[in-house]
Amino acid sequence: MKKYDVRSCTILRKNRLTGDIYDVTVEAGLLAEAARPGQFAQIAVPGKTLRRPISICEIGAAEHTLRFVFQVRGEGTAILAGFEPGEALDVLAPLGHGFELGDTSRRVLFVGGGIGLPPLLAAARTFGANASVVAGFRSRDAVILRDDFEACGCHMMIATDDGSLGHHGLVTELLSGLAFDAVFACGPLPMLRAVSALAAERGVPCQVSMEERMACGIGACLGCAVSLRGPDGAERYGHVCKDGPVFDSSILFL
Amino acid sequence: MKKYDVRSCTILRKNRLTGDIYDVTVEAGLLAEAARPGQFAQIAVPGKTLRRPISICEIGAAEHTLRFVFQVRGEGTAILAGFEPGEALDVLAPLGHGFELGDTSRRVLFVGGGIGLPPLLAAARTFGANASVVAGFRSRDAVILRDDFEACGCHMMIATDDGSLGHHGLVTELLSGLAFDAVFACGPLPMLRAVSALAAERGVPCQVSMEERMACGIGACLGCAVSLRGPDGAERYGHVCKDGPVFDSSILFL
Amino acid sequence: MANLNVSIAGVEFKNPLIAASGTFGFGHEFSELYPLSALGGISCKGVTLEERPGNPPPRIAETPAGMLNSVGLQNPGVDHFIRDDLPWLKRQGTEVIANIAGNTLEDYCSMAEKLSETAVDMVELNISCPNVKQGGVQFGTSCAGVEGITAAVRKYCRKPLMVKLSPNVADIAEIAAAAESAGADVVSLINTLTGMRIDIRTRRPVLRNNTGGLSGPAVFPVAVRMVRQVFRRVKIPVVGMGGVSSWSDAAELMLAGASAVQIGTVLFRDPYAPLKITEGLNRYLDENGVKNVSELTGAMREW
Amino acid sequence: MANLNVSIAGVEFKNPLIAASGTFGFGHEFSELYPLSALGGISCKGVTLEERPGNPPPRIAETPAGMLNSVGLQNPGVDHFIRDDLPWLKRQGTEVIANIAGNTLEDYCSMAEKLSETAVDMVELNISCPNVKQGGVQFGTSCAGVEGITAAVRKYCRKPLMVKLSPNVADIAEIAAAAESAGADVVSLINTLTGMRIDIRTRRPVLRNNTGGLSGPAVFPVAVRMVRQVFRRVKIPVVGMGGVSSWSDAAELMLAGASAVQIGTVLFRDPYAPLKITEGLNRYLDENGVKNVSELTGAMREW
Ligand SMILES: Cc1cc2nc3c(=O)[nH]c(=O)nc-3n(C[C@H](O)[C@H](O)[C@H](O)COP(=O)(O)OP(=O)(O)OC[C@H]3O[C@@H](n4cnc5c(N)ncnc54)[C@H](O)[C@@H]3O)c2cc1C
Ligand SMILES: Cc1cc2nc3c(=O)[nH]c(=O)nc-3n(C[C@H](O)[C@H](O)[C@H](O)COP(=O)(O)OP(=O)(O)OC[C@H]3O[C@@H](n4cnc5c(N)ncnc54)[C@H](O)[C@@H]3O)c2cc1C
Ligand SMILES: Cc1cc2nc3c(=O)[nH]c(=O)nc-3n(C[C@H](O)[C@H](O)[C@H](O)COP(=O)(O)O)c2cc1C
Ligand SMILES: Cc1cc2nc3c(=O)[nH]c(=O)nc-3n(C[C@H](O)[C@H](O)[C@H](O)COP(=O)(O)O)c2cc1C
Ligand code: FES
Ligand code: FES
Repeated sequence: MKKYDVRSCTILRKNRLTGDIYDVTVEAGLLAEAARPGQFAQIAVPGKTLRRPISICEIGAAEHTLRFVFQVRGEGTAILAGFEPGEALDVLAPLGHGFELGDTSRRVLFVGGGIGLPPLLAAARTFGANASVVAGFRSRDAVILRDDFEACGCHMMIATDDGSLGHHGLVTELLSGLAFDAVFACGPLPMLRAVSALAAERGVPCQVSMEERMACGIGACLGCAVSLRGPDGAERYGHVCKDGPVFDSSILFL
Repeated sequence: MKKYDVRSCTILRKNRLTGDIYDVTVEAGLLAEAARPGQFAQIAVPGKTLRRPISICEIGAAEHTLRFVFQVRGEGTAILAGFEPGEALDVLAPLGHGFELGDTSRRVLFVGGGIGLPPLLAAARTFGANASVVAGFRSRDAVILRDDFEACGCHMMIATDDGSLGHHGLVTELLSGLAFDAVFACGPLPMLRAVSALAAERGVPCQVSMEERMACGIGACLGCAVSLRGPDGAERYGHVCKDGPVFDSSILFL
Repeated sequence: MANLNVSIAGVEFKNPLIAASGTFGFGHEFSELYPLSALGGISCKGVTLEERPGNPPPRIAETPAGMLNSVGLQNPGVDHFIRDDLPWLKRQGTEVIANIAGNTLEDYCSMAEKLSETAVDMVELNISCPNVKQGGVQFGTSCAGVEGITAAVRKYCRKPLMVKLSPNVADIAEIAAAAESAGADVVSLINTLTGMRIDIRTRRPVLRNNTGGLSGPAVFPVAVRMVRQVFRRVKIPVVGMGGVSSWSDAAELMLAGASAVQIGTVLFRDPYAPLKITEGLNRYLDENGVKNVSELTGAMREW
Repeated sequence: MANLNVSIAGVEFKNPLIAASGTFGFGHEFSELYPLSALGGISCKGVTLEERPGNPPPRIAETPAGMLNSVGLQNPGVDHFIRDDLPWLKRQGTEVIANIAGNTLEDYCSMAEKLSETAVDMVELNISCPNVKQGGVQFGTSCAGVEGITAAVRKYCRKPLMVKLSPNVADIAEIAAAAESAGADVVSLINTLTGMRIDIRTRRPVLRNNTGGLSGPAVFPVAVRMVRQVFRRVKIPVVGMGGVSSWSDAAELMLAGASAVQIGTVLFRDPYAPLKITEGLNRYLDENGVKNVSELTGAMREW
């Protein structure tokens, strides 16, 4: 198997999770075998020059499936949302550097905000009951993947901005009481900043999944630059599609 | 009713007539009321900058329908062929100057080659049994609209290039024995030339439907120029979309 | 409801949407669809001193997200325009811009003089048409050329004078500055980029004129860049165009520096585009609490 | 099966498909998908004398049928390229073109000298990069600039020298002629057209560098026109690029005058594009009884 490849992937299942978030599972053949938690795919959009980067939410290694959960944000994702089961997506995957899972018997913390949840699910599954998942949403209506994380055995806590479900406020306000040996996070920048600061304070490693605008998705065009702190402390550009999307938060300038 | 307008027209029926020729009937509201034989429509194609000009093949005045019969020639028509009943086409119609039918009790001749047939059907219908229709096709497999013309009561003669149906040879070879007071033609240039020469010889009027690449379709952009012979005999540019698509062959440089 | 009115060189446009020259004829055909008063203004098909036949067909080719045209200034001549088209146009309740092109400097001056006697609201100097052999673009691609013709026409033109710039240049800001210094009241940009397509079956150019002018969404990023460059360089108002096809494109071009926006190619796909764009702009302004559309002009913040 | 081989300035390309500089890195990433020997050649990411960090992100914006990039020549420096990338590349069975860019004339000469000692098959002089403050495009938009730098580099360059031209000029044929007269063996065109997009919510340019280079199908008609203009003006071979995304586009650019075709942006949508285009060209040649692909070069007939 190639490290990554292009494949026409038939859609097996498609659901709308909330107003604008779609859940699509495709038959992905060898791509699914090669995929690891935290990696992503570049999905072609008819009529668009560039593919759209979407994280791999789940890997069905046995059935050779990949699951994508994405939000309609602009024209490209709107077109993708129009695809139906039986039709095929043109997928380039698996791409990038996913989560370093390490010892899965550690107690770990997953922190996700809204559409930042999907990239965490495959990794959380490997930790099962050892994972605490703290998830933040706008409101009760915006909650996604709750059942999925719970089905993995994870301990799930929810915060909503409007208090319509769980804690009324920020996810970060739920973290202080928790004990953990490592953190995995994905979501808005302020959240990542707070989580990474907490991890640093506790002296535990923290991995976060980043986004940047992409062209090639494989490291050839140098489009998706991200500032990284080098071993010498100096700033240099790495690339989200190849060096990431998952980075140790200590080398990021969040 | 406006002279022409844009309308989202739901597809009621769609059939494939031959390998690459499609027959689409749409619900067209007032556009159908305004339409006359020989006029055309500009149909928008998703993802394309320009609309595609397609002749009005039939006008269902009572049911408010328009029928289009078109061949897949490039990307635009291929996309249009993918539309299914229930979906809507974005149609600007009726456009241009159609056939001058005149006295429908005259004996008239319709001459069409292949995809040149559809623009003639609505006009032929008004003449019924007074119309002789001479139609040329590549082969038996390429024959279209035969039943339609016959259902109008027209007297139909067919020629095929390979002799697999009707006369083996050119449509023009079928014309010499026929008597007629006027000619209506649409098809490849050599055919139009021959037909128009014959009409001139017999001293009967000949109207032909022309094609040119279009942008606006309504006469504003001056894109679809065609050389016309002015009353003084001098050459000047007219426009297919406004002055045509139907012209008296005596003013064309064929 | 926000105020969509824009004032450019003393001319009041009721909204910043102007039909681009050559895509709207003299308005008759579109008036079958909606009252022309829906538009801020109309830049008429380019006219020349004498009637012109234009280029032989085919004149139109489609390209990715765009099109080529080589109409080549087919028009009935300036006198015919003044006599037969202008009176009707002036009754439609929209500002009328006469777009003029010539073979020679004298042609331009003579047309400007004639139009100064009429009811046209503004004169647009088309020195950037790529589709004619003589005149047009050769005046428009050097600073000296632009300065010379603008200064000459200025002497004869008692209407607000807008100079339309070609994008087929290395430094459009310098060209705009030349127009400004020679007395232009407004610059408009961009005209079409010169392009070509070839039919690989016949091995002939698709256009009978070989080359044509590229317009439509494909050129929009170039238009935004050039409008910004020119906005930063000159003090006179900039009218932007090139590939605008939605209200957000119009807003984008205004943020870049346009005081008003012309739309052309989008009309072929959607003749109702001006109405939709005006409506969309209105909603955007209201949602963002912007009182006057003119506040958008140049409001982009550079990094 | 037609002969796809093309010979340009003494370099034999097994087919006319060359990966465009900056879109293919140094080949490693694409070699995961197919053997690089499928390509006629690879124009490597532009290198500079010293390592460069490139521009801050965002560096990519999508546009209608195109994209903007402002990567800004992020690269590890020419020495690193020669030491770490070139040996591997040379083993892949394809022609290797070094694309060089500099701040100063001396930079260019020094790189050309270094590369002349290596196994690179050709040097491509990038004097047309719009995304760097110094060097790059300022050399590329005047005849004097192009002539000066080409003549200087020529003295140090013992490899076939290809000069890559910017489309952001009024007369690209004159620029090409300047390169030819100063000793270029080949010209390649087009580099990107400068463009900009603005985020109407933030009122900031989408690209952190404000402007970027436009590439992709949107620019194809401009590329065809410029390749034709240059082909008619110079005697040296022309390598064409700009928006090629299918075999028929490649054929079209060759008919316009290209001896070979570079492809860039299409790779992002379809990394297998070079294979498909080569296959399509092959079929087209066979169907039309053309024995050598090079017979297409310039075979368009003007009207
Ligand atoms: C590694 C990675 C993983 C991602 N995973 C997911 C996911 O699992 N689910 C999900 O809903 N979204 C995910 N995103 C964000 C998603 O890629 C964007 O929402 C999407 O590209 C927007 O495309 P559009 O055409 O709808 O929006 P538009 O704004 O119209 O897109 C215009 C251009 O900008 C790019 N772009 C816009 N927003 C982003 C963004 N946030 N990140 C990168 N490029 C962007 C688009 O790809 C396109 O090239 C991920 C992004 C990255 C980089
Ligand atoms: C007044 C008129 C009536 C027509 N009626 C019919 C009809 O009833 N049935 C039918 O099958 N065809 C008809 N045509 C031809 C039809 O418009 C073209 O086949 C169609 O536009 C091809 O589009 P495409 O995208 O598939 O091809 P492409 O070649 O990809 O099109 C590229 C561009 O060229 C234009 N173009 C290509 N061929 C023609 C052509 N022959 N005439 C005008 N423009 C062309 C396209 O509209 C488009 O702008 C008519 C043309 C005209 C002008
Ligand atoms: C068919 C056509 C004809 C045109 N004729 C003229 C003209 O006569 N005078 C002129 O100044 N510009 C002319 N233009 C250029 C447009 O006014 C405008 O500058 C250009 O098309 C870019 O805008 P757009 O992308 O919105 O069409 C013409 C454009 C098209 C498409
Ligand atoms: C992301 C990106 C990076 C580029 N970097 C370079 C470069 O380093 N040197 C160069 O000469 N051209 C560079 N180019 C320009 C391309 O080589 C090519 O000239 C241009 O993209 C047009 O071709 P295309 O439309 O096929 O992409 C770059 C283009 C892109 C899209
Ligand atoms: S997207 Fe090309 S390097 Fe990351
Ligand atoms: S297509 Fe515009 S005038 Fe005919």
